[in-house]
Amino acid sequence: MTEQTGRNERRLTIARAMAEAVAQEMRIDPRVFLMGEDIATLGGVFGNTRGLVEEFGPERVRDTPISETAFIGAAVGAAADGMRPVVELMFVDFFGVCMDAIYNLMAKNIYFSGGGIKVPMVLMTSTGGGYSDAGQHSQCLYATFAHLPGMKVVAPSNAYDAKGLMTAALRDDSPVVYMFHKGLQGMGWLGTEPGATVDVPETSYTLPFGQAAVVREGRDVTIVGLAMGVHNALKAADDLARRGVSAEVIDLRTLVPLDRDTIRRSVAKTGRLIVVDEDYHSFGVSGEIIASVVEHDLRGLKAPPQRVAYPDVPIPFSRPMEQFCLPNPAKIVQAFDRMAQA
Amino acid sequence: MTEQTGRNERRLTIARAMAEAVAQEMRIDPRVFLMGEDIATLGGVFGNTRGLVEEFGPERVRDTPISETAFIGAAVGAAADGMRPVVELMFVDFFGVCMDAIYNLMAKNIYFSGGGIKVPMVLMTSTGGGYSDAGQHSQCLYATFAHLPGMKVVAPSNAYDAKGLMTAALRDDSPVVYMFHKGLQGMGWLGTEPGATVDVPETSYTLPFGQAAVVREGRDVTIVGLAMGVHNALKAADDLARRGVSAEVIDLRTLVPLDRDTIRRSVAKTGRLIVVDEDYHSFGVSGEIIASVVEHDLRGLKAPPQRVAYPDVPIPFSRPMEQFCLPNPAKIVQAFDRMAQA
Amino acid sequence: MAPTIAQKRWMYRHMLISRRFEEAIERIYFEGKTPAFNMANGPIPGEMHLSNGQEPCAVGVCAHLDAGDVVTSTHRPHHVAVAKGVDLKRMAAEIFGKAAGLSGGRGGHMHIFDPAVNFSCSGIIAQGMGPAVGAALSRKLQGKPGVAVAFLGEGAVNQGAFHETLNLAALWQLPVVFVVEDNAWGISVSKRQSTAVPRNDVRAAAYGMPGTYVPGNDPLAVFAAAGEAIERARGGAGPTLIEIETYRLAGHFMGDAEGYRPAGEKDALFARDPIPALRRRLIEDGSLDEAEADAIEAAAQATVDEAIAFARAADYPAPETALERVFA
Amino acid sequence: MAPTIAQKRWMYRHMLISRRFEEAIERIYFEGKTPAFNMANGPIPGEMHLSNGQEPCAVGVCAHLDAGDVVTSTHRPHHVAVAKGVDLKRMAAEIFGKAAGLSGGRGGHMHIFDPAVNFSCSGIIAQGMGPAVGAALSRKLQGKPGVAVAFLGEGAVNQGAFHETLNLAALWQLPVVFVVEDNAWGISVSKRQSTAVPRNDVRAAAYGMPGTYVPGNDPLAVFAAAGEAIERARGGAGPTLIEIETYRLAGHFMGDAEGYRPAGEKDALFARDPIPALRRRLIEDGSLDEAEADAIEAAAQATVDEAIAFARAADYPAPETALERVFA
Ligand SMILES: Cc1ncc(C[n+]2csc(CCOP(=O)(O)OP(=O)(O)O)c2C)c(N)n1
Ligand SMILES: Cc1ncc(C[n+]2csc(CCOP(=O)(O)OP(=O)(O)O)c2C)c(N)n1
Ligand SMILES: [Mg+2]
Ligand SMILES: [Mg+2]
Repeated sequence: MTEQTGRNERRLTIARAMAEAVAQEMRIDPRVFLMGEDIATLGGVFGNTRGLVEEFGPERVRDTPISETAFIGAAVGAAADGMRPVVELMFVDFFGVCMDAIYNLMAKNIYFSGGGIKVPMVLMTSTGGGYSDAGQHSQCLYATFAHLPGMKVVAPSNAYDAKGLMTAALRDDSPVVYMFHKGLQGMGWLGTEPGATVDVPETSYTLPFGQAAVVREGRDVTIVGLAMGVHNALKAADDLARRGVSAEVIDLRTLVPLDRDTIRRSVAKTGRLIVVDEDYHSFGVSGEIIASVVEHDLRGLKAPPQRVAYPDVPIPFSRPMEQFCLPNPAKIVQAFDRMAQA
Repeated sequence: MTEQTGRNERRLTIARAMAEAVAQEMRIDPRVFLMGEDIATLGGVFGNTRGLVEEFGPERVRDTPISETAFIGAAVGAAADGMRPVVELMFVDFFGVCMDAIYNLMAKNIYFSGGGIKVPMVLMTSTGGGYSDAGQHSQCLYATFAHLPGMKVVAPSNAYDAKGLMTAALRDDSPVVYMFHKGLQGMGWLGTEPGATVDVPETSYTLPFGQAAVVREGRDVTIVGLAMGVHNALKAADDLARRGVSAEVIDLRTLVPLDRDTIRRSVAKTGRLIVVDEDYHSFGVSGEIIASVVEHDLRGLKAPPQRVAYPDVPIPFSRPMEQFCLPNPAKIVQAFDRMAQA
Repeated sequence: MAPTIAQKRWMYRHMLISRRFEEAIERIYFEGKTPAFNMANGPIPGEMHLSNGQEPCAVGVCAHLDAGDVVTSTHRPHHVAVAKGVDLKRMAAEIFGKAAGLSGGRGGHMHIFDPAVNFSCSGIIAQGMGPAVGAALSRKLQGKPGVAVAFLGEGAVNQGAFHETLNLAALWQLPVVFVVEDNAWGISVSKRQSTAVPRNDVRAAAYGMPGTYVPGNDPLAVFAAAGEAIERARGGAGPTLIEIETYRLAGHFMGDAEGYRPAGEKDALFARDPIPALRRRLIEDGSLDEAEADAIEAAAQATVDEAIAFARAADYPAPETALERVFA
Repeated sequence: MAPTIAQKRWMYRHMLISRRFEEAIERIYFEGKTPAFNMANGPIPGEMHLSNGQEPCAVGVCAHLDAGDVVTSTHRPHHVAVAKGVDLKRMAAEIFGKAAGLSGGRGGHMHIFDPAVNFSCSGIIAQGMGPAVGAALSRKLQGKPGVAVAFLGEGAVNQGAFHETLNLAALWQLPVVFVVEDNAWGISVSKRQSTAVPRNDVRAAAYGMPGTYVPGNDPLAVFAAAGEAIERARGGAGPTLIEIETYRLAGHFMGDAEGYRPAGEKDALFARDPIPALRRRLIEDGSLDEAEADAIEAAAQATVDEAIAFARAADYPAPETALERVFA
């Protein structure tokens, strides 16, 4: 999945970028090790640990039983004891079997100890649908994690960010939930978004948490998204551009911390806001982004903010139904049109 | 905890009202039975199953092992097989050990079966802090449940609503999460809010889901809350009234379905919105309520909507710290003042 | 406990239906997925977990059940669904995502629900165990006959739900049987890599319930062990844990390169395919002659062909019906 | 394995410190909570779970540990914390919610963290088991000495985390010991009502690990069993499960009316109080004379008095510091 281009570029998939970040950190930091289901021999169901067991061996890259509560809880204990574990929850949909170890243990032990212990660990987990994997294998659940205090929440939209955010996560002394979208992984069998596979420097680098990226500048409307939503937003921006509408696209990159300033600045400029979110509509990301803008300032708004989110229904298997529910560029354009009429 | 007043009133605590609703339904419907920790002999840690095992016996009122995944999962199976189970998750904070059985099983089996099966069950769970029970025993987590599709979510603020919503929940063919706030239960040892103990008719009755109550009418500002938040809102409304400000207070009563119309109508009238929520600030109830209003109509708003929610930190034990974090009437009044300055 | 001739024929027939059904699914699954394999495409999109090789577990157990008994299965449900009598046409339609499917296309292959025969399954490891225990409790509370059977994989045994539900079932002496299909692998992780004991039947002792191990992927041995357990359950004597040695002939899901398998493992498995083995055995013991066996085979194929044709011809659901059936 | 005289004295002293500490807590807890009992009030608000009666479990195990070993405890942590060497002053201050507390008042009595002696606990049933296993893994990976011990109640054994962590620990042969304090009750639910087997040590077989049952709430017997298990763990031979018969002399939490206890149970328990019993025994076997025992007792009381005085005198945290220390 590495393509060498003429201009000395290295186009990497997100899967590769993640694995590279982890490998580079493992080389310089013996405390980093991995636990998860099918992360060793198989290299991760979504390819993001490929090559690691071959290089670092089965002591540091550990296939686990299907015991998420045990190995995530164990990671917290190992982190407090001086290690820097990386654990994988194969699909975020499975959080329900182990959420206590995540939100009540991993996320709270720093606070409960008054800062006496550190919990340097990364929980990687896959999100997203679009390939008919039905309602227990296609969710995003971004807000489910971002709502609960004590964990940083990261969701890259491309391989460059994926590597930088992973390295930053590995060096953080607080727990980081690293949510990668299956449709961006660069695994062909999941129907990959080509825009996620980008040039990635070979050397190690970090991206700061809490800095959203303005991935396209515009004047007439701000479209805020994360992960797959960014690609939908960029496509919608192209469509809008053909109609003479100039859309600014913001990639949140991290939900916790949330870069409200960048969003507010952009909306102050454009006067219009659309939030794109593949997570469920209500009580989630889209509501938070909109509230964050309007509680700050109403005056600049030219139209009611809009959301293009997943409806509040379990994710259906059948392709026509699932595609009906998913955010897409056309829905974003429609949301703009609703605002234009307002 | 039953007080007979002169005018033939029956003032009941929420705990009593819940137990009465369940008992009345159990008398007429042999399919209703209960499972949970300490719900039989002890009558529930929060008193809401008191008297039931004495009347209905240990087959229908079943103390369980500390195995939430097992007994909640079992309830789903029993519900699909024709029973109408009521299960208790003692503190909502414990959801992490059993969320899969709740959100991926209970909440989705109707959909996954295309409506072929029904899942008539009630999951009761206690919420809220204020009595220094620290970060694993004081959370509200309203949005955590309301965000995920397939479950109705109920949170009464007083005994009258508690009984009517419980009876409605027991008769619903879909799963209902019934969230009761410890500080409203009428258990003195939890420091009860007196406003929650109200007159409750003896006969059985239901309240419809998805109908918020305007519990106080006003012209200048709309204060939206649920459970304990309603009482804080009412006290703030009193304070504001003394300053000549007329506040309308809305009790959401159910989060799913959410009565957006009542909120929108009220804000259209008052032009100002404050959301009070004891759940965490970000990606939660307060964002959803604000977004629901502004995405509908911006024009009537006289000031940026405000939220008085729990900050994004684990709940501290120490009283001064916890009280600093909790919503209270003074914070609501301050939120109004911020709007007045806007 | 030995099966009657009718039961043996029933088992053979249902193993065949399941196998032929999955052969059809397998073929059709690749339609639209070549040259580039992309799960999202073709008439059967999404993950596909085949159960071929594991048919003995399904028929050996379900031979003792009727429509009123409750079965919960896993992400690998077809063989059990077939043996439990799930409507094959509507199951096929569901797997194709059609409106005529059991759930109108909302569930797909990991969410097969047929209330008429009390069958359901789930995509979450060990999730079906609670509902099976609850159905058993429901029968006990209602004084209604019927047992519940929860199927799970040997990998699922290490999930917390296993422990909690076995304790609850034993504590309350419920009419439920837990059937572990030990196909040696949980995706790419072997039983030895995941499980601290070589055989899970020993874990029954932790709950004071009987545990049985059935070696050899043998439908008749499964029949005997399951028969005893189900009789116990029906008689009010409480739950049993059964572990069955079985094999999966395919990958974990379709598209799995199976690089984790030791060399030669697959060939050895195919040499022990339980379906030809049962045919030989039934002919040897006089339960069938060649012609009868061929006739069963032909009938199985016809049943499958009909189901597949039904599914192919059925309509897709209207997209907006995705918003329906969230609540009862 | 028999304790030395010094170890016996150590055990006696720490049982006493724990008991006196809790007696003080108990008294102070009711300050501000009469006439109306409201948990929110008084110098020690919130839930309070006392461990009096269970001291043998703590000292018998922790006598084998040093500060570098890791212990995770439960919602009922004081006796174990005392035996593990947690800073008593700062623990008291934490329980009072003071800034000088171990966590600056953020945790309170269910969240005692003392990194200096590798002690932590939690309010969620069986939550500490994962971290203990992880600490053991950490030591193994780092090649650093040290064992981990996870304490849990007999009620907690039925939680899924128990099963998952025991399997993982056994599978990876980690230096960890699981100690079940069987005080017969999980709040109001008896062991018989919650657990399908009378003794949890039999559950060790499900993981191929040794299981031991220690009857009689006897600190010396606990010492022997724990010593063997910890030696095994230190020697790289893997985990052990120990169940200890113990009693809680108090209610589940303070304010518990204990209506679920059979008549006479409490009196019988007090008659078997392990602290006077150990005193008698150590005097009988010549490990102590009366004067020495009295001196230990007085010293324990002084230690406790000092800690309580420290906590009382300490300042409350600035309210707004509630917003700090969410992240490292
Ligand atoms: C809680 C949970 N964790 C992980 C998975 C991912 N997963 C799906 S199937 C599988 C392996 C299951 O192994 P086993 O139980 O032996 O069943 P088999 O696939 O062999 O039939 C895993 C890990 C899941 N679906 N649910
Ligand atoms: C997951 C979870 N479920 C329920 C509770 C509530 N709870 C607190 S203590 C307790 C009883 C625990 O019994 P046991 O493990 O025997 O410990 P003991 O209290 O006897 O020390 C229960 C049910 C909890 N804290 N966490
Ligand atoms: Mg398997
Ligand atoms: Mg106990």
